[in-house]
Amino acid sequence: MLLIHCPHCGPRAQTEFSYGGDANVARPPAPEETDDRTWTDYLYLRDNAKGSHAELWQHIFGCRRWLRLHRDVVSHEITSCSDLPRPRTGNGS
Amino acid sequence: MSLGSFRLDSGGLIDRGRKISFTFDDRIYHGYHGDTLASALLANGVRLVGRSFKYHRPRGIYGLGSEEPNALVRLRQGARAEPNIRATQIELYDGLVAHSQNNWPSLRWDISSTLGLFSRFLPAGFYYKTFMWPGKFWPYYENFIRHMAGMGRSPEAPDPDRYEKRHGNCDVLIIGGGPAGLAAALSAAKGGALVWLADEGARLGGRCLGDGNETVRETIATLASLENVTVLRRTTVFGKYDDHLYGLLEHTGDHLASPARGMPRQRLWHLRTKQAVLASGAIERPLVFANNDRPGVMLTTAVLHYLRAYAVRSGKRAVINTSNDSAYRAAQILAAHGIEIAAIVDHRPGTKRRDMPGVEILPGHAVIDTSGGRDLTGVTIARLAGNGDTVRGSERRLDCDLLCLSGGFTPCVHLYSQAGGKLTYRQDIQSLVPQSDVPGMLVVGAAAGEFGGDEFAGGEAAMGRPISLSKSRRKQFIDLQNDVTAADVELAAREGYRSVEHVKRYTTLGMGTDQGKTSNLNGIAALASALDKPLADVGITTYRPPYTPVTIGALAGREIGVFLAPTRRTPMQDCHEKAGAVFTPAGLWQRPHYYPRPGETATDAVNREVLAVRRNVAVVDVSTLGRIDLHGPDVVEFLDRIYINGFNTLAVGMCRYGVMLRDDGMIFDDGTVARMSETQFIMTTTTANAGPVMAHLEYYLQVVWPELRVHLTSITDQWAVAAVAGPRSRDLLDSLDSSIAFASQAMPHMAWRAGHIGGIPAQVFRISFSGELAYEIAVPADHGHALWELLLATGGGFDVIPYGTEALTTLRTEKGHFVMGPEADGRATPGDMGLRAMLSAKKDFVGRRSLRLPGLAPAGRLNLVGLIPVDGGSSIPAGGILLQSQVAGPLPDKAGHVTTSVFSASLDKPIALAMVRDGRQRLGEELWAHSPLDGRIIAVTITDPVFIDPKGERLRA
Amino acid sequence: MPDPRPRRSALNRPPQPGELIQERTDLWIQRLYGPDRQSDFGGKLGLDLPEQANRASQDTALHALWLAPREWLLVSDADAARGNLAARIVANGGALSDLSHARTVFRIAAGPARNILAQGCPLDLRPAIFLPGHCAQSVLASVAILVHHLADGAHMDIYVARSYGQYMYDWLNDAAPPT
Amino acid sequence: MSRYSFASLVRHGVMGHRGWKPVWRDPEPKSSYDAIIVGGGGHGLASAYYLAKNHHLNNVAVLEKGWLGGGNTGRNTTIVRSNYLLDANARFYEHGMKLWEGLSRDLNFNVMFSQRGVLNLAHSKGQLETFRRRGNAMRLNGIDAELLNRGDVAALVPGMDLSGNARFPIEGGLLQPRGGTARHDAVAWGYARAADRRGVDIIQNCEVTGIRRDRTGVTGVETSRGFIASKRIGLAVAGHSTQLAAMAGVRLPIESHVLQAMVSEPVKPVLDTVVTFGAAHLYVSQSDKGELVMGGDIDGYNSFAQRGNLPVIEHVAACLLALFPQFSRLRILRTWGGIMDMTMDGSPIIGTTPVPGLFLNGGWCYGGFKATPASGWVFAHTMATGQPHSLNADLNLDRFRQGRVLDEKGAGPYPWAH
Ligand SMILES: Cc1cc2nc3c(=O)[nH]c(=O)nc-3n(C[C@H](O)[C@H](O)[C@H](O)COP(=O)(O)OP(=O)(O)OC[C@H]3O[C@@H](n4cnc5c(N)ncnc54)[C@H](O)[C@@H]3O)c2cc1C
Ligand SMILES: NC(=O)c1ccc[n+]([C@@H]2O[C@H](COP(=O)([O-])OP(=O)(O)OC[C@H]3O[C@@H](n4cnc5c(N)ncnc54)[C@H](O)[C@@H]3O)[C@@H](O)[C@H]2O)c1
Ligand SMILES: Cc1cc2nc3c(=O)[nH]c(=O)nc-3n(C[C@H](O)[C@H](O)[C@H](O)COP(=O)(O)O)c2cc1C
Ligand SMILES: [Zn+2]
Repeated sequence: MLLIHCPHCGPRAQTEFSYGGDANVARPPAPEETDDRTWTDYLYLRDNAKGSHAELWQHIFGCRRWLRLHRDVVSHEITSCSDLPRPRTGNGS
Repeated sequence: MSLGSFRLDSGGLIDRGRKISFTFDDRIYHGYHGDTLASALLANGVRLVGRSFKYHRPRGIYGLGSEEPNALVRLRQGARAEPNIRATQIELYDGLVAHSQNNWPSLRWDISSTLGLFSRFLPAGFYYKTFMWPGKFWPYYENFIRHMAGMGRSPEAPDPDRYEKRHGNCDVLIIGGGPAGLAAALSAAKGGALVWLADEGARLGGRCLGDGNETVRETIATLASLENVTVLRRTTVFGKYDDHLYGLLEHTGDHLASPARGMPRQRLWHLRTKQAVLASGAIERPLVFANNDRPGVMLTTAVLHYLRAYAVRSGKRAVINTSNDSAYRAAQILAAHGIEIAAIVDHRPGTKRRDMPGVEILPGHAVIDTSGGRDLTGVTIARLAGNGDTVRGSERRLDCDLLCLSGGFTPCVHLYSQAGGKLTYRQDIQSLVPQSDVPGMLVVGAAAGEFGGDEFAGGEAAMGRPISLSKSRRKQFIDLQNDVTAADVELAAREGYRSVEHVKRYTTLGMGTDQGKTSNLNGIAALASALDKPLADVGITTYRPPYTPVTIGALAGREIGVFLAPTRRTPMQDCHEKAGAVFTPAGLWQRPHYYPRPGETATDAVNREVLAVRRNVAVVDVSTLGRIDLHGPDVVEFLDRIYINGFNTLAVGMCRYGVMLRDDGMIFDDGTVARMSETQFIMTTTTANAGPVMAHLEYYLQVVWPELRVHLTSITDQWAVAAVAGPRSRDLLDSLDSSIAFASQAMPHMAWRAGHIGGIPAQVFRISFSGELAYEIAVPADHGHALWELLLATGGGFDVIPYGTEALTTLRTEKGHFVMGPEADGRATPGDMGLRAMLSAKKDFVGRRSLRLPGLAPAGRLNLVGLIPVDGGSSIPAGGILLQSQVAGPLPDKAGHVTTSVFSASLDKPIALAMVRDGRQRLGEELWAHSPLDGRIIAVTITDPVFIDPKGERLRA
Repeated sequence: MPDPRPRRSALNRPPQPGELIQERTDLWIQRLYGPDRQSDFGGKLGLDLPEQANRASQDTALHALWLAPREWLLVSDADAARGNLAARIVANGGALSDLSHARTVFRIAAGPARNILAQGCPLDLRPAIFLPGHCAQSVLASVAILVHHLADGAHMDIYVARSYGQYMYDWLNDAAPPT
Repeated sequence: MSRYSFASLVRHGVMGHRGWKPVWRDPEPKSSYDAIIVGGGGHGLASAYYLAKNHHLNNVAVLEKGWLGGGNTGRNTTIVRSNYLLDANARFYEHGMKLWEGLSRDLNFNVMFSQRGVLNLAHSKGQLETFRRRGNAMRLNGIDAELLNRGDVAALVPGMDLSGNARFPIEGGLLQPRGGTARHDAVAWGYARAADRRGVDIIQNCEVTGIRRDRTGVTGVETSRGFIASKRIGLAVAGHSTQLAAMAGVRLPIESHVLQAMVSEPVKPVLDTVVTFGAAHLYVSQSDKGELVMGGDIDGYNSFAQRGNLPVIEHVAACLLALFPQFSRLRILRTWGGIMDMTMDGSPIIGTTPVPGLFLNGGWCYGGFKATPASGWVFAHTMATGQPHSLNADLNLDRFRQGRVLDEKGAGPYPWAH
């Protein structure tokens, strides 16, 4: 069972997380201007490398944040786990 | 035989003050506290303890612990009976009951042992080659094969014992409490680390058990005194999992007749450690020759172990068959304890041996056969020629009742291999040993092939061939449990099953409950010689958890009975129970299905409930629907992107029905959304989808559109919600003490208001699923019970009744509302449901782009429609398939299927919803609803799905 | 508006003195979202809002438990914490979501609690690790929980969603050592 | 090579079994073949067999990187059924079922196909209605199906806990009586032996490391034993489909996940039906050797490790005890894992690819063992003719571009949810 180091909550058992798949899937920013091929690639194609895999997990029983991990899918070694990049919206008050 | 003839007068770790009686195969025997069943049986001179798997050969005690292949018994009785337990690991307790297995009518006279006579026709894999003709007969053949299957009998009653699970954390986990593990524990503990040490035995000491080793004794005492050391005895480390998680099975109650009150029988640990030390020792390897399986044939370490730990002589006159030096020291000890040594038969021609007075030592010899029936009476030995074959004419018989096998030691590398460690072959000890460290695991002691200076280990002394294969037709067993012989391995190789994995599967070598602990290496050696390859090139089969079998009850832990999965309760659950509701599962909830009155059938009750809604007023608990609080400056934008319809025009104080899709264009969920303020909305979801919708929203918010500022809070549990429905619902509410004006002008359809009802703070939403005038009343959960009682109080002349989900189904079917599941089954688009008009043209939303894919184009898709029986009265089969014709040809073209079928009490006739290909263009057409499962074919007419009040006048009333 | 009626908790079981597992009822519980970036949000409110993960703060009547970055659970059993505080939070750019009725809370003596939790929760709750004043969200017997080791060191509070309250109560009792 | 029969077994027995010949040759790879199949699992071997038998293409090689049958064919829970809802799946799997019924004799190798019935349990009226729809669809597709009520279930599976106070009480179930199990290894070995007899070269320990192509299409494969030419290459590598397709520049809508299975210690027969537990994740049967063979859900995250983790095993145990509390004191003997090629809609992909001469047989998810004969049959057809067979016409790769996915569960493009 994996031990995932949530950047917020610390090292936690995998049972606290739910899996979200390939982290490199990017939703086309303007779907309506996207052709069928690009759109269905987005819907159905995933990285499936036999090695380091960038993937999303949600800390569903913890801070509920979606996280980005790099995990070796053969050894299951997790080499990084970080928060998703967040836009800087200076919501000051 | 009386107690004592095999038992020494003194010594051993048993408590002679505590005599214990037990039964084996219904005969009473005695032993001492501290005995195992195996040691006690041996002490009583019981040598035949079981029958083998395939040939039902008589078998005795062979080993000393978890490597035991033979002595599997059924332990305990009644609901506590368990099959296939190793006698070597059963600690004796008073009143213990054990039975032998795999025999009929008795252990001594086992009919199936005659199978051995036909064994030449039952070689490895024989079943693949026969039983094929005539094809019809296979079930009978198979019945016979199944009859022969299995070792023990499965228990038949539910387990009375309790199993516990536990999570633990430590710095260093030491696996094995032999000298190596103890030393490792001590040094780790001295460094201050939090150390756990687990050993599957009842006592620490490993191979040194009972040998009087002072260092070991002191170390055990020191460890016991250290606060940072936790010692788990009777605890098997059975598996190594990712990120240094180990599975441990602690036998907390197995050494007792039954676990103490409140104590679990076994405890399954999930232990996370930083570092593990594998000190699991080594298992002695047998030698292979004809009839090497009789009771009385034992591993030398086992014989020693019974002598030193239990003061039991395993026999009176022993022959030692060895290929390494360790046997000599063993022989001395045996002799010192009164076991006569008939001879030491050493495979090595020029062994640098030491003399033992009175013992015949035969270098360059091997045992090649044994004699005896159900017990060993003697062995045949022969001289070995240079090539390893036996020299003809050199055969000689030696009388003995004990044959000690000593073919070297095989390190226990199971957990290392599970961790992905690679093995390498070491010629000097003729074993596979760890090649290099794996991260987080250190292998030490005998497990690492470090037999040290120990005189038992055989050290650098060259061994003979691990097995000697005489060309004998008699059976030479490699895997004693599964009755796999050297000939089977040869046959597999001859037939082309040459990979070690093929040999395993073809012969079943190593696939028994011992997983080949004593046989795998000999199997490899046999294969190497059959293929004429170096042993190192043969490879080894994969090691897998568990190290020894793990009780299914322990794996399940307390996840049994009601704790298999959580059960959720609404604040009104008590009321439903009191009202005698029949429940139906909805996700983790139990929702009232209907509320039968005495004497009523289910149908009666549902019809009554439906009519109450249509004609009067009734109440349903909808607290299970998911509720999500959304707030933030971008909440409107967010909802617009999530739902197919728009929300920016929704006024504060109003609600709107919304449908959301997955990005592949399929309907994902639906529900109403209420605008609480400029920047706050409350969304409702379907009961089953509450969790997935929340995760879906969080995904889009955090991953796809992180720039949107919206907070999501699940508030399902904050509210108790009752829907009051029916033409008199407003009258009912008006009759209550409330601050809210329910009249249509004040509160039109799809409005919501806050206030209080009967002194309870409430939010009331005028929304309707049933199509009647209806209000959903949400109150803080702690007041749900009071609200329900208030609504159902029959005062005021309203004959209010509660209704359940079955009536709800009928009501929504009458209104043509689809639901997630039957209609929106994950393959339906909004267009399929007739919701094209809802699709906003002004904005993008999740799933929109997919609707333009060719496969989602409207033509040819299944549409939501209604059905009525042509004859007006026949019920429409639920789950029926719609065909064009009454007669279904082979592979007919399907027009669609019935999704929900009900009897409409309101219309007094059966109706149904269905998904029909291009259905909306086919209103009025006739189809046939086929339900071959119950032999029904009903003619139906396609109708609009809305059966009642198509204009929605009732709900706007 | 104050609740005019007595509240009926998920268990609806008056506390029995001496029982190991005690339900805490009638709490005021809010999920608090701080503004995205503002250094001294807590200071402006006069609240000690722990910035460090898995920490809880306590002043006389109010606990603030860390849930996620800029998110806390405010818990109080005193009326004093309400009304005015909520208004000030909103005024300072924060937001609240009321969960007062959405949680069932169990209070258990710390020793037994550790023992019971270890039977179904993967958190590392060793005394040297999970100290008084710590809190953590996790999973227990398939249910989301929040554990709070109270500052006094003597007790732990376990929060679960209300609908799981009865189930969790039964589960905890089943896990508790027999008395 | 001798035919297998009872008589031959006796004859060989008398001679001490020294006369048996290898079941398959161990040939050196030739420099070129008319067709190459990558992957010596059941699908690859069956495809080769039917290429030779149905299409008279005998100059065929099966290239296996390890030992044949060592992939998922050697590690599945052996359930064979054709109880599908969607026509494209139902008809395909039912063709397979028919082939299973004659397979032992066709191959002259007893694959121990045991039609002991596959039962899906329902726990609510709603679930039963979903089953009713599936059962009716099956029947109309010529597939056997029976809807059972609680009493029927009790009669069929003695020992199952049908008490109403179970956490998920059993309402009934859908039974496919012709469903059952088969001996997984025998399927690989039987096809291998039969294909070898027809001249197919089965080459073990030969890993394909590259696929060569020119403008016209594929030209051959690079292997650990050198280049082997062929203008027709079929991939049947299960969990490694994406790896192999990538060698030819093709991306697939497939993710690799680990699925675990486990066996108990062997006991005398107590369970005669294959049972699947609808409320959670469990399927269980008892083999002819006596072990309970069990599986559950995938571990749930991408994996190329043929091993899994504890939670799934524990859940399977819990589900088993929900149905059969008396199995509590039995013990698990061994657990293992296999790498599943999970597609985005849960249905397989079998057909042509954008690269001429390259064919794909993959995406079998949990359920490809039962497909072995049908898959080989239609894949051979596709490879021989360049066109899909009518039975795999809808199982094409292009369906993902078209939005014509075959989503039996309606779970959407989340492979771990199928
Ligand atoms: C635990 C488990 C339980 C299952 N239960 C069932 C069930 O009950 N019923 C059911 O119908 N299905 C089940 N399945 C699925 C079923 O096992 C598979 O779908 C099926 O066996 C796939 O067969 P295959 O021949 O395509 O793949 P495999 O048998 O995996 O064969 C593919 C072969 O390709 C080889 N290969 C890979 N890469 C290369 C390369 N580069 N070069 C050469 N060779 C290569 C591999 O070594 C492998 O031998 C289960 C699977 C698992 C793992
Ligand atoms: N007396 C002999 O016959 C003999 C044989 C070999 C080695 N030795 C000597 O003993 C030393 C070896 O001692 P050691 O400590 O390496 O081995 P050991 O055999 O003394 O101890 C291994 C211990 O590990 C336990 N164990 C194994 N697998 C386990 C698991 N998965 N979970 C829990 N417990 C498990 C066993 O019950 C055993 O008590 C060497 O230095 C060698 O010289 C003696
Ligand atoms: C249907 C089936 C039954 C099995 N029965 C047994 C068994 O009785 N004993 C055993 O040790 N392994 C059994 N196995 C598991 C195999 O030993 C092995 O674990 C599996 O084929 C995967 O291979 P691997 O573990 O070598 O990777 C069985 C496997 C299957 C598919
Ligand atoms: Zn977290």
